[in-house]
Amino acid sequence: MIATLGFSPTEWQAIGLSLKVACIATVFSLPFGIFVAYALVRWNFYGKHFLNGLVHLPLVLPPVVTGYILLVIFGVRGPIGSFLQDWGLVFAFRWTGAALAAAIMAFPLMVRAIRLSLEAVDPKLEQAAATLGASRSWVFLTITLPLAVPGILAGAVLAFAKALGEFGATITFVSSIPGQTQTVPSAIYALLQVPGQEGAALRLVAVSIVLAMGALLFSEILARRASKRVDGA
Amino acid sequence: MIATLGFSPTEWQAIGLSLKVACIATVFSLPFGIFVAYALVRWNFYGKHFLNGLVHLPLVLPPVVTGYILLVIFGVRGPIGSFLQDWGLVFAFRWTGAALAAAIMAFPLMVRAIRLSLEAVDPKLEQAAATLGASRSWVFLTITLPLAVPGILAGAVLAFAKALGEFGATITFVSSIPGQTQTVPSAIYALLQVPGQEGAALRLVAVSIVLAMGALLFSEILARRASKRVDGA
Amino acid sequence: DTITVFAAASLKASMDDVTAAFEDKSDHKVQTSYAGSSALARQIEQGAPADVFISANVGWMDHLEAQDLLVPKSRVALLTNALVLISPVDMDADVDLSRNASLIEALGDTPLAMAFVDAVPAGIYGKAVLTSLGLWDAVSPKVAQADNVRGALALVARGEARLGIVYATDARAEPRVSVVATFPSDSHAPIVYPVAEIAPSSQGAQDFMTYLASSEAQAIFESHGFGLVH
Amino acid sequence: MSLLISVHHKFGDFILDAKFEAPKGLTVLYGRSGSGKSTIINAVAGLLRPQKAQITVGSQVLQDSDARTWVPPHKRRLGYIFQDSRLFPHLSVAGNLDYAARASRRSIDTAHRAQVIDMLDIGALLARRPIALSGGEKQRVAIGRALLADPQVILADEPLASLDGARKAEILPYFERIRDETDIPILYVTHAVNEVARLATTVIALEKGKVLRQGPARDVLSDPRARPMGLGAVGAVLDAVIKAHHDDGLTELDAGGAAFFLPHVAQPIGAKVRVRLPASDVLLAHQRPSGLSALNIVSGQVEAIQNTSESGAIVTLSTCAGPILARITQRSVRAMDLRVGNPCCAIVKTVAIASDLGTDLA
Amino acid sequence: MSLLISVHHKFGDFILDAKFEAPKGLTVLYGRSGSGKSTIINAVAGLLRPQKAQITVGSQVLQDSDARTWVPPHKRRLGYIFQDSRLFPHLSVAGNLDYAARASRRSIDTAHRAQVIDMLDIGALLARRPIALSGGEKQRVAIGRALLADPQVILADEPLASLDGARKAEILPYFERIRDETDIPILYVTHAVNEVARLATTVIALEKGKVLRQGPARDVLSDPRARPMGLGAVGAVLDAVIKAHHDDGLTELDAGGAAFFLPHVAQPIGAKVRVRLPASDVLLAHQRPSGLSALNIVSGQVEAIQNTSESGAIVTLSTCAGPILARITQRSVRAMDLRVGNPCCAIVKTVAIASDLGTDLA
Ligand SMILES: Nc1ncnc2c1ncn2[C@@H]1O[C@H](COP(=O)(O)OP(=O)(O)OP(=O)(O)O)[C@@H](O)[C@H]1O
Ligand SMILES: Nc1ncnc2c1ncn2[C@@H]1O[C@H](COP(=O)(O)OP(=O)(O)OP(=O)(O)O)[C@@H](O)[C@H]1O
Ligand code: MOO
Ligand SMILES: [Mg+2]
Ligand SMILES: [Mg+2]
Repeated sequence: MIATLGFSPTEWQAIGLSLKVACIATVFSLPFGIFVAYALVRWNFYGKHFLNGLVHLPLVLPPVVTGYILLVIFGVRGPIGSFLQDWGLVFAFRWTGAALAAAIMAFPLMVRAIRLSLEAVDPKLEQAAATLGASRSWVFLTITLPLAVPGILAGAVLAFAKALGEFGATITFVSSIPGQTQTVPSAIYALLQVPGQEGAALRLVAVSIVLAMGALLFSEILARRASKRVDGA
Repeated sequence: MIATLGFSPTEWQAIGLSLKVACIATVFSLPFGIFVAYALVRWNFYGKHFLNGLVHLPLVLPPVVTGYILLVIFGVRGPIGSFLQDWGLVFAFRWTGAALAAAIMAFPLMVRAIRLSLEAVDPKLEQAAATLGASRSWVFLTITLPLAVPGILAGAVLAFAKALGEFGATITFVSSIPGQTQTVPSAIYALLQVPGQEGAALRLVAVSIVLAMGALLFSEILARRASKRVDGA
Repeated sequence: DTITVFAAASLKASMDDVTAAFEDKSDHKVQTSYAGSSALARQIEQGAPADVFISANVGWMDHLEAQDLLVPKSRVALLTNALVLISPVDMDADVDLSRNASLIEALGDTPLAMAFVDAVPAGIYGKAVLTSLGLWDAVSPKVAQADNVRGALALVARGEARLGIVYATDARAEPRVSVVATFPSDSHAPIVYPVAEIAPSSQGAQDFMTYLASSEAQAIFESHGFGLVH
Repeated sequence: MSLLISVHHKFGDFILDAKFEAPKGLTVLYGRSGSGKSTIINAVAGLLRPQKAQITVGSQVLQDSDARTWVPPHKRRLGYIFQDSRLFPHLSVAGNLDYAARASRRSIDTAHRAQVIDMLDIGALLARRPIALSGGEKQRVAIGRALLADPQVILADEPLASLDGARKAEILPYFERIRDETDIPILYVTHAVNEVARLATTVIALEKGKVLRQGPARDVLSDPRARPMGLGAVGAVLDAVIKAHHDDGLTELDAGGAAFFLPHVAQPIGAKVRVRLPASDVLLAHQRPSGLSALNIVSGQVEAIQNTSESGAIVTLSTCAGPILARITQRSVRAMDLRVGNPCCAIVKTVAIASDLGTDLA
Repeated sequence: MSLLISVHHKFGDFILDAKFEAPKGLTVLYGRSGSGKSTIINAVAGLLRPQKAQITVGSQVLQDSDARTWVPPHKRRLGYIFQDSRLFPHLSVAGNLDYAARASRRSIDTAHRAQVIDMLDIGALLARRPIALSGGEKQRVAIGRALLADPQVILADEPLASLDGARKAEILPYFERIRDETDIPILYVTHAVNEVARLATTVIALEKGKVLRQGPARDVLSDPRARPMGLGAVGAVLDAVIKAHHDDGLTELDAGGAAFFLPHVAQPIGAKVRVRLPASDVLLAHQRPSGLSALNIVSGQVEAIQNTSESGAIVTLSTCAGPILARITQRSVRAMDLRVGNPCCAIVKTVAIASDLGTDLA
C-alpha cells in the first residue's frame, strides 16, 4: 500500500507517538515556560539563581543522567511518581513519561527564548498600561505577552523540535516499548543496532526532518504575521 | 591529596578536556552563529528557509544520527574531513572533533537566541546610524551587535552548557579516548553502565553542574552590566 | 497475553526473528524494548513492566538477582558469543595474534575501536583479552571507546579505525568489515547472555522462556552467529 | 478635588524638592528643560517612587513615604498623556483608545468616545497600527487614550507639542471644558505661553527641581517682577461677561464697565470669559486717540512702572476692568513722562484678545 | 547648493505627490499633522524609498527612480534631527555626539564640538546614557548629534518642539548661522509661526500630501490671500540695516528710510537684518498720533483691503520701507473709512519687532 510509505505498523506507531509526545510536551510546558521566564525577568526573589540553574540543568547533564533522575523521581517507586500514581497520573513507561522527558529536556530552550523576548518588551509600555488602570496580570496578558510572541513562538518551536529529537533521556526513563514509548528516535536507535538497516533508519530520519521543518515553517509564518501587526500596515 | 577531590587523573583529564571543548566550541561558533542569525533576520535570499531548517537539524535528529553524519562528512575518509586533513586540521578522534560535535549540537540554540535579540533591535536606530554616515557593517558593529548583547550572551551560555552536556554525537563521532576525546559526559556514561558506580558518576555530574552554573552566573552578570548601560545611570 | 521483553540492543536482529516466530506459534504478543543492558536493568529496578530480561551483561543480571527481582530459578545462560578483531574490508590488516608485536605494528598510530573497556561488556571482555595477551599496556592509549559495541563497529566499517574488537555476531552482520582474527575463548571470561523472568511470573513469560530454549529459537540465534550454551 | 504634592528625589546631581498644591482646575508646570516636570508627573502617576513623598488627591492618599502608604499606578485612576506617546504597537488605534475601558472592564461610553475621536480627528485612523501614524497623529491618539480612561486626575506632559496651531486650537477647548465642567484636577506641562495663559488656573514654576513661584495664573502672569516664563508671558488676565453679539461679526465684552470688542465668540450672552491682555500687545497713550484701528481703549491710572531690562519697562495701569499691563520702552516712558498716579489710556488690539481665546491660535 | 525634490508615494489612502525646490538657505515644510512632512524628509534621507522620485542636492542625484539611481542613506552626508530623538541607548551622550565622526573615521573637530555642546548646554550630560535624560535634553543631544555630522544637507523634523522658549532662543541663532554662513540647505519642519518667520528662506506649505503653496518666505508670509499657516502668521518682512545703537539701550534700524527702534540688537552698525511685522501687531491711524508709547510709526498709502473672515480684514499699506500688513476689524475699516489709495499710518510696537529677532522669544 502506498499510504504506508514503506513504514511498518510499529514505525507508524512511533511516528504518531512522537508527534503526540512532541505536541503535548510543547503545549503543556508552554505555560510553565512563560511563567518561569517571567519570574526570572521581572521578579526578584530568593533562590532566583538557583531556579535559573535548575532550568538549565537538562542542557548540561548527559541526557542519560536526566533520564535516570526522572526514573528515580517519577518512576512508580519514585517519591513523586508514586504520589502522582495515587491521583491516576502515571509517567513510568507510558507515553506521558516520554512527553515529560521531552518537556524537561526542551524546557531550558523554551525558557531562554521566552526570557529574551520578555526582556525586550519595553517597560514603558507596561507602565503606560498600568496608568490606564490595568492590573499587573492584565498588563501581562494584554501587553507583555503579545509583545513577547516572537520569543514564545521561537520557544515553542525549539521545544517541539527538541521533543521530536529527544532520545537519551526518554529511552532511559520510559524505555522503548513499541506502541507505548517507542518514539521515532528510539526506533532509529534500534534500527541502527542492526547492521544494514541504515536505509530504514534514514527514512525515519527523513520523517523527523519533515515534521520539524513543518513546525518551523509554521512558526515562521505565525511570527511574521505577529510582527506585521506590530511593524506595518 | 585534597586537590584531587577524589577524582582519578583520567577524570581530571576529562574535566579539563570538557572545559576546553566547551570553550572552544562556544568561541569558534559564536561568529558563525551571529552571522547566520543576522542573515536569517535581515537578508532575503534564496534558500533562507532551507538554511533555517539546516541550522535546526541537530536539535531534531537523535544525537547518534548527527554524530554518524559528522563521522561520514568529517571523518578521515569523509569528503570534508579528508580535505581538511591535507591542511592539517584533523577532527577524527581528536578533541577538535569533540568541539566540532559540541558546536554543531549547540548551534541551533545559539542561533535562535541571537536571532531573537537581533529581531528586537529597533531598525529606527539602525536608520539613524545610517543617516550619520555609518556603512552597513559599521551600523552592525556599533549599533546592532551591542544592542543584541543579551541574546549573544544567552546564545553563548546555552552553547557552553550544551557543549558541556553533549554526549551522543560526540561519542559517535570521535568515541572516547582518555585524554583526547573523553569528556565528562562520556565518563559519566561509562560509570553508569556498571552497577554500583552511581556515586562516582554523581561526583562528575556535580562537576558539570558547577561548571555550567559558573558560566551561567558569569553570563548573567555580563548581561546585567550590559543592560545597565542601556537602562540606567 | 502481551509479553514485554527487555533485551540488550545488540540482540535486536536475532530477537526480532525469534519473537516473530514465537508469535506465529502462540497466541501471545511480544513487545520488545531494546536498549542498553544497564538502562533496562535500572528500569526493572524501578518497577518497569518487563516480563523477561535478556542482558548482554552478566553483572546487571546479578544485580537484579541480588535484589530478588527475578523469578527464582528462572535465570539461564541463553547464548554465547566470541570476540573478534576486525578491520575494514578494503584495508585488510594482517595480524598474527600469536606474535605480540603484530597488533601494535598493524595499528601504527591509528586507534583501536572498542566499546567502553570498563563499562560495556564487549569492552570489558576485550580489555581482558588484551591483558591476557600482554598487549593492554601498549595498546590502551590508542583505544577509542564507543558507547556500545555498534559504535565501535561503525568506526571500523567507515574506515575511521583500522582495527576494532567486537563480537563475532556483529562482524558477521556488517559486510564492510572482515574478521582479522578470532580471540581464543580461554583468554577471557565466557561471553554469556543471561535471560530471566522478571517477578511476578506469568504464563506468557514462562511460555516465552520455554520457546527461547527450544531448538527452533536456538537455530535462529545460531543463524545470527551466536553460540549456544549446552 | 485638589492635588497635594510634596516630593523629594535625587537623580545623580539632580535633586527634586518640590511641594505645592494643585487646586481644582488646571495646574501648569512650567520650567526649563530638565527642571523636573516629568519627574513630578511620574511621581504622581506612581511610575517613579520618590525617596520621600506625600501625594494626595482629594481625600485619597496616593503615597505617604512616612506612613508607607503606596497606591500602585493602576489603582490611581489616571489619564496620563506621556511626553513620548507610548502607544501600544500591537494594538490598533481603536484598541489603544479602548484599552482603559477593557482593563477596568467598564463598558465603553460610545457617545463620549465618538466625541473624543471627532475632536481629535482620528476617526480615519482607527484600524491602523501606531507604526503607520505620523508624529502628530500618534500624539492625538495618545491624548484620546488618556481622556477615555475615565480618570480622576489628568497628567499631560507637553500634550500638544507636536501639533500644528489649528489642531491645538481644536483640542484646547476640550481641556478648558474638563477644567471648567468637571472636578478633575489637571497637571499640565507646557512650554507654550499661550497655552499657559489660556488654560492655567494655577501656575507652578520650577527651576532645577525647586518651586520658584506658585499661585493663581492671574497673579503669576500679571506680576511684572515674577517672570518665570519670560517677559513674553507677562500680561493681565481680566474677567469679562459677554454683553452682545453685533451684526458685523464682533462680540462685545464687558469687563468691569470697560467694553472690549473681539471677533465672534461662540458663547451665549451673559457667559463669563477670561480675557488675557499680553503686556506686549498693549500700547499706552496720554489721551483717548481717535482715528485709530484699535477698538479697545480703556483709561486708567499708572499704578507702577517697572524697568525690565536695559531699555524696556512694564507699566501697570489700574482701570475699571482691573490692572492692565503694558510693555513699552523706557524711551517712551520718558517721552510720555509717565509717572505713578498719572492718568493714561491703554490701547489693545482686538485680535490680541481674540488670539488667546482660541478663535485663532496659529 | 539647492535641493530639488519630486516625490510620489502611496501609503494606503494617503498619496504624497510633491515637487518643489529648496534653494540655498532654510526651507520650512509647513502643514498640518499628517500632511506628509516627515515622509518627504525620510525620502530625502533615503530611509523611505518612494515609488517614484527624483531627488538632487546640488549636482548630486540622490535618487532617480527612472534612471534607477539610488544613493544609500549613509552616503548622503546628512544631518537628520528626527521627530523622535532616536538616540543610541547603549552609548553615552558623548558617544552619540561623536558617532558620525567615528563612523566616517573623521577626526573630531574639537572646537566645533565644544561650541555645539556649549550652545545646547549639554556639557554636564556627556557621560550619561539617554535613559537618564529628560525629554528636552534628549532632543538637544539629538540636535547636537546631527550638527556634528558634518552634513551637506540638514533635515530637521520639529527639532525644537519639546524645548522651552529660552532654549529655543539659544538654538535658533545657530540655525540662522548655518543658513546665512554656509551653503548647506536645511529642510526644516515646524508648526511654530515664529520659527517660520524667523528662519525660513523658503516656505513649502503642504496639505494632504500636495504642495499648497511654495515660495520665498517673504512672499508667502506677506500675501494676505495665502495663509497656509493661519492668519496669525501673516505679516510683512522688511529688510533693514542697523543704523545706530542708542544710549538708552535701543537699536535704530533703517528700512528704506523709515526708522524702527527696538531693544539692543547685538549686530554692528551697517549689518543687514530681517524684520518681521506680524499683521496682528500693526495698528493703523489716520495721521501720525502723538503721546503714544509706540515708537515705530510709518506713513504710507492703502494698497489693498482683504476681508479675511466675517469680521476681520487685512489692510496692506505701501510704505517707503515696503509693504506693511495690518490685521484689523472690518468695523475699524468702516469707522476709519479706509479706501485703496488713502494715506494712512502704521503703528508698530517696538517689542513686536524685537520678539521676532530673538531678543525675547518666550
Ligand atoms: N505605513 C503607513 N500606512 C498608512 N499610512 C501611513 C503610513 N505611514 C504614514 N502614513 C500616513 O501618511 C501621512 C503622512 O505622514 P507623515 O509622517 O509624513 O506626516 P507629517 O506631516 O510628518 O505629520 P506630523 O506633523 O503629525 O508628524 C499620514 O496621514 C499618515 O497617517
Ligand atoms: N536616571 C537619571 N539619572 C540622572 N539624572 C536623571 C535621571 N533621570 C532624569 N534625570 C535628570 O533629572 C532632571 C529632571 O528630569 P525631568 O525629566 O523631570 O525634566 P523635565 O522638566 O521633564 O524636562 P523636559 O522639559 O526636558 O522634558 C533632568 O535634569 C535629568 O537630566
Ligand atoms: O547494547 Mo549492549 O548491552 O552494550 O551489548
Ligand atoms: Mg519632561
Ligand atoms: Mg512628522
